[in-house]
Amino acid sequence: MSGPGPILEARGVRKSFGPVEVLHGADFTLTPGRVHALVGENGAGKSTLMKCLAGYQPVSGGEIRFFGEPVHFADSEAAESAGIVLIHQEFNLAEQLSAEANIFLGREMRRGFFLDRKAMRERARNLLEELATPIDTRLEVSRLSVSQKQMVEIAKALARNARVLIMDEPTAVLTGREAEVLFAQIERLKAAGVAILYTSHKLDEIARVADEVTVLRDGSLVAHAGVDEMSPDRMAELMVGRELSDLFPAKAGETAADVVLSVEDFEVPGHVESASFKLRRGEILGFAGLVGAGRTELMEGIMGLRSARGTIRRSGKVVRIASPKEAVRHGLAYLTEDRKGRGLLLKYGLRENLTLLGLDRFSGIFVDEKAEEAALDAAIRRFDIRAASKTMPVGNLSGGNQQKLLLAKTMLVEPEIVILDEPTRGIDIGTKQQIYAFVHQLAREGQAVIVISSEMSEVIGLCHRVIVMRSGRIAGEVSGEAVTEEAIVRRAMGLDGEAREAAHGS
Amino acid sequence: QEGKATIGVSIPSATHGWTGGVNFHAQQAIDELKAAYPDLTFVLATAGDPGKQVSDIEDMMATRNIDALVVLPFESDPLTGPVKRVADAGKFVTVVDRGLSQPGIQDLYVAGDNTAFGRVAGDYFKEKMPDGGKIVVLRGIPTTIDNERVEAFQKAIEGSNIEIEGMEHGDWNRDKAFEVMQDFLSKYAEIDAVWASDDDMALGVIEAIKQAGREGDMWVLGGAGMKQMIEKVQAGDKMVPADVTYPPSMIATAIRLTADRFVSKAPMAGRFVIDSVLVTPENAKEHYFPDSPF
Amino acid sequence: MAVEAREQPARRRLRVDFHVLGPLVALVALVILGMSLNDQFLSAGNVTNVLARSAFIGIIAVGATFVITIGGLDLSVGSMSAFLAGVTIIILNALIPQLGGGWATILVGMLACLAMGLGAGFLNGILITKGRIEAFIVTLGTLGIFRSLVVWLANGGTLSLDFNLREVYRPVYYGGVAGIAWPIVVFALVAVAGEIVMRKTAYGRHCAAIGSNEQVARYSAIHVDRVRLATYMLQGMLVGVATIMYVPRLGSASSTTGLLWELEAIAAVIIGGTVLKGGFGRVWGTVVGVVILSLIDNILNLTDLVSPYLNGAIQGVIIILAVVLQRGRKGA
Amino acid sequence: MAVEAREQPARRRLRVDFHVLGPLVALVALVILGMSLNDQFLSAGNVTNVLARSAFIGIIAVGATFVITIGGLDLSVGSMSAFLAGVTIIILNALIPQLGGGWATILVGMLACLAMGLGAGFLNGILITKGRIEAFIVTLGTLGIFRSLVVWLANGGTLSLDFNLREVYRPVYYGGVAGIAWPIVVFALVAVAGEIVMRKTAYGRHCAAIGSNEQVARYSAIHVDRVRLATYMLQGMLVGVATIMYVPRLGSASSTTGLLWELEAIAAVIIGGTVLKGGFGRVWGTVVGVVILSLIDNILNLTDLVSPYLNGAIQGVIIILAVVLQRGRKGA
Ligand SMILES: Nc1ncnc2c1ncn2[C@@H]1O[C@H](COP(=O)(O)OP(=O)(O)OP(=O)(O)O)[C@@H](O)[C@H]1O
Ligand SMILES: Nc1ncnc2c1ncn2[C@@H]1O[C@H](COP(=O)(O)OP(=O)(O)OP(=O)(O)O)[C@@H](O)[C@H]1O
Ligand SMILES: [Mg+2]
Ligand SMILES: [Mg+2]
Repeated sequence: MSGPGPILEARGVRKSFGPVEVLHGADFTLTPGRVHALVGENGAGKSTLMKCLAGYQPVSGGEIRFFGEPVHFADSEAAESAGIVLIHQEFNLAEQLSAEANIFLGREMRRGFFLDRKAMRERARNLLEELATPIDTRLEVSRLSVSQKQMVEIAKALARNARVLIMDEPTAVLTGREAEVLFAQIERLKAAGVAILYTSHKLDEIARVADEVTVLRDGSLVAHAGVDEMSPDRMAELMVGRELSDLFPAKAGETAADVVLSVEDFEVPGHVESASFKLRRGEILGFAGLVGAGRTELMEGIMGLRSARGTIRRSGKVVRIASPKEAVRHGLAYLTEDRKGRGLLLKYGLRENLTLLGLDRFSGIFVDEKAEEAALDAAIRRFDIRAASKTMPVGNLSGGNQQKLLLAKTMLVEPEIVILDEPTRGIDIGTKQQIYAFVHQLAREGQAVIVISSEMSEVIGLCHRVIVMRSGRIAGEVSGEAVTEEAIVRRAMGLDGEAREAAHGS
Repeated sequence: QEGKATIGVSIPSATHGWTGGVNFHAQQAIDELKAAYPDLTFVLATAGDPGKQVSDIEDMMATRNIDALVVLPFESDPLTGPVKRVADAGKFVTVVDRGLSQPGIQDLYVAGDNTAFGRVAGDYFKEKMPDGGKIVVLRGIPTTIDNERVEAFQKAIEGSNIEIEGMEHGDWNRDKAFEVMQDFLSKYAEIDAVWASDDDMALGVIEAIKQAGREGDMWVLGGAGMKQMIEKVQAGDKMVPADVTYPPSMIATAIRLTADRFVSKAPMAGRFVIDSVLVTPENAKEHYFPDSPF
Repeated sequence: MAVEAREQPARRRLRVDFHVLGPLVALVALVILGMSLNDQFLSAGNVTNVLARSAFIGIIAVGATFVITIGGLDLSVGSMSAFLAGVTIIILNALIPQLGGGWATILVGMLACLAMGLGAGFLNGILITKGRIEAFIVTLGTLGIFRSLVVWLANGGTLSLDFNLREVYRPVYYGGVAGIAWPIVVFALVAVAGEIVMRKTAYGRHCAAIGSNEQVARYSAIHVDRVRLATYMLQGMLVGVATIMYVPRLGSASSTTGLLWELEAIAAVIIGGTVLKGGFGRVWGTVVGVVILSLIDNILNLTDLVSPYLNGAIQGVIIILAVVLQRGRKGA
Repeated sequence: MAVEAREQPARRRLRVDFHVLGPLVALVALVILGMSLNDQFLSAGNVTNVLARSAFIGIIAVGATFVITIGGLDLSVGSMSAFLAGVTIIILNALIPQLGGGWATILVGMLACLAMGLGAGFLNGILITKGRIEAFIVTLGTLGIFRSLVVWLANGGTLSLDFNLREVYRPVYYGGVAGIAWPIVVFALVAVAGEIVMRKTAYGRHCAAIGSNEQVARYSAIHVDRVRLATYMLQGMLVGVATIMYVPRLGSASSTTGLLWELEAIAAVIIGGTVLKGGFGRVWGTVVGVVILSLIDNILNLTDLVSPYLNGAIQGVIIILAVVLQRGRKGA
């Protein structure tokens, strides 16, 4: 089965949305037992190419070949019955259904007329255990965390016994640790002769899992090589079209400025217990921890998005924040980690989304649409948002551009304290650099920034000080030179000796 | 033009048995008159609520150029103003069944008598139960008509030993009446008679009594003169010893009288009261119309 | 439509339990209320009445649970039932000369009723799926159409089943097996089957998936339109079943038959805990909802607490309270 | 509820245009039909009649557009209107001894009507937001409550406005300014204001955001509950405005006042292109929808083409067709 012949190919594939062409004749080959990585900037057309290959979108030109024969998949179902499975960049789960139901959706196991629920539950549990995600398979998906959802998504794909597995940024919402679990699965599938298409903006991952790499820029192929022949730096250069300097700007020294936010004995029932920390002017404070450590919940509690108890001082004065509106009034802004579910109105255009949080800045009696347009233009420039049109539904933006828009939306209220939860999720390396520079600039200008990130390198490279959370409690704090991966992981795990072993990722 | 005329007919739509009968008789009368007098044009509109009925009348005035209006008001009060405007515009107005709230608007009034309907029923109860007894009452849709009937009934049985145990709205609806009667039967161990106040409801009530196996215990008085009920009276059904008429055919009478005004030039005006009479096995034949759907 | 949102997991556990128990708690509360108001309330006769009456709405509401779960709505069920009853009566009367006034005729009539129900559901479904028209509009339209047709067929009056045939047919409503009335038996069967289909079959799961996220369902190789069409047909068929039980009760059909059943059915479904926007359905909840609604009427008739004019208000209050019980005490 | 989803961008362009023009196309088709049936159709008198009587539902439907846009539903508007009309009439009659039978009384009555409308909307809104009960259930409950209360107040009969006062009040419905009847003027003002609020204000934007994705709205610092409450109050107030115009038309209130207005209002909103599941609302579309519904009735009165028994069927067919026109030809 692991013969060398290609199984699925794109030949001169073009794809247009209305008048805009986003793929200009892409060639791409998938071979059984090999992992072919596709990299490119946000909006380069990676997801689009994948959707064309997996039958989700018809091509506008060129052809798809399956075992050398031109094929025309009527829809994703046809592709899937040929063994081609796509894991979407955005979640593709029915939120009200259980994890198990989602995993087998449309491919239920049956015993006669009835569902074989026992077998499915068994299989689902096995799949998720293999993915190191031992959740109750009967839980509604809406109650899972983003990374758990992603694992369910992966389990769903695995359950379909694919011959071709296409993965669109599967690790964007996973920590290094969880990504490792996925990589092990990829190895297993490779050995079983599955052809794999893999994308990620974490280029070191590419080097780790891929056999060959194709670089896409603005809808055109710019390079194809074996993974040994292309270093992550070279990939980045080819993607962005210029040489990249250091990813992280030089850190300024620790500040001793006044405390702008102090949180004492904060409790978010069920998630966070007695958390206390201080944030200074001009500081970038990192929050690290394993998934489920409660970082998101802590911040949401502070923002008035969850019921919580505890004292919050803003520049010394005790404030009560009962709603996000009040938080904004006190100069806080929060960038959610769940851009699709909590961040953006996917059916609305860029303008409406950009100004939704800060709408009162644009409205007296009426909303000043001209001012909104101007703000949008400014945001597009400042955050390098690439959209075919400003009126397109943001659901049609590429994932990274959605993230940039969300960042722009958060910054529009000019907060003095910015809480960024997984700010670079799905962002390409060039833009990441811009965002890091941007965060630094904010700090230099005297704002205070909290960064929650599951990317260890990001926390280490960006932050002056890092607070580590573990099971809803603050497990420790490191600052300055002491901010190292080992130090963080050790605290996150609540272990000492095994810390080194547990350190992966980055 | 001599003899040429357009007559508008506005009636409630067929939402229960009696109005169904009104619809049927109105259409019959119109068909007959159209055949007999080709110069007459009729505009028939049915309305589900007073607002719609006012709209219908407005439309007839604005677009159909009617010379006369025959109206069976859904309710008296809301129709008074609009019908007055028709009369003020010099049209011939016939009001059927329910009087308007202001006197003297209509040229012709073919009146049903809701008070008599209740009174005749009450008198019958008194006559049939000289020693008194326990009865339950099913009312119609809460409206002025229903109020008039029930008040007259209560007044008629005043002073007798007849005791109204329970009274609920059956909305002139067979299904609803069936359910209400089921519950009455659960609630009261002793019921001697039922005033169902409407034949549709009476049919539901009878079914419920049969189901409970208490056919021998009580009798039922309906009202309106529905074919099936008259048949039962005629057949001497023990449960249905009588009925009280409230003939939906009064609409046909009104339409014919109005048409006469145009074809025969007879000075047609005044008040025709369609009496509510008691139907007993003796006179049942006179009130039996086999072709009516009602 | 309002609820959910704010995540408060500590409390959530509790609320979920309430969500499960809620309709039952409301039901028990009503039963206790009924008992305390009238000692006949729990008599076999009354219990049979209440359950048998709720069978029509109940059978229809089981279908409505599926329709609502897929994110649809069917406003036409009441009129559809009236229409089916009307045509079935016409067919039955017409068949007597050929097939005689016995069970043969009735069986053919029943089959015809089911077939027409399926057909009516197919009409709704095809307009919604192929015509791509909102379910609300389609079924509002067919509501008017079916209702009008029955009035027209009855010439404004009532369609009545042949008297002798009715006597044969009567036991289908009034008779029973092992002391349980047929409508109750059929309702129970339909409910159990519905619950099993909803929970144990791929079809049930697909319904929830479509209601939850149509795109996801489509991407998961579910034939969305086919499932949707099947669901409206199922609803139509169940309306047919309900009508088969309804016809022998009074042996007639008129413009008032099935009036506002759609609202009652939807209310029962929502009281039972199914989500109006789709994605989650619970057949047993619907059954409880139907019985709750039926009990409210019954209790109001069994007591003279309030002016009958206010019956509607009491109903309204109890419906709201029944759902409040589901939500659990807010403070808790 | 069915539509959308499936991505076929090439076709979508066209469909979007149809979606915008759709209601207008249906309207024009109806006008042409009307003209061909009766030459009085476009007479000033008839046009005024049609528009003036659509004003009640129209004003209410503007409110319903907002309610549906935030993802809610208000089934109580018809009964609420009956209730408001009833209480307003009682108040007006009661005020005559003090304030006399002139405009002073009427103005106080009008204000009372508005205030009560706000109050009724507040009741719905607070039960939905604070009580966390589905809008469907809450407003189904208050539907029963309001309807019952008016029956009770009227003692089962009709509440009538004092005859002399009615004469003073009459011009509010039958009079006009610059040849345009007051109801039309008020309807136009409400519609224009509604369209502006929906499209140009932060509140309108917030409504759409909440209906589109409540979580996103919450994370965007929108006071979801407050906006929702405000929307139900807006709906209540607009029911008050409609009632103010309605009372002088019929001068009475009874159990049949405003019957099924809720269904008509929702239908108008959906025909106008607002999405039943929320997230997108179009006030001008609603206005077109209301006029379409009003025209259907009018056209049925223009001719004697069909048996009046079938009016409902024709209405149903036209409603479906009007929406089909919106979708555009499927094949195109
Ligand atoms: N349905 C659509 N309609 C219109 N434009 C679209 C649609 N889907 C994608 N696009 C556009 O196509 C371009 C390529 O998008 P795509 O999602 O393929 O990018 P990507 O390479 O996956 O980016 P990212 O790394 O951010 O995920 C973008 O400009 C996007 O806006
Ligand atoms: N076993 C579980 N059952 C139900 N919900 C869970 C479970 N585990 C985690 N969750 C949910 O996951 C969320 C916590 O995970 P989340 O990943 O958001 O935390 P975090 O500390 O912010 O981590 P990160 O930001 O790295 O994802 C909570 O909302 C919690 O309800
Ligand atoms: Mg992408
Ligand atoms: Mg998190």
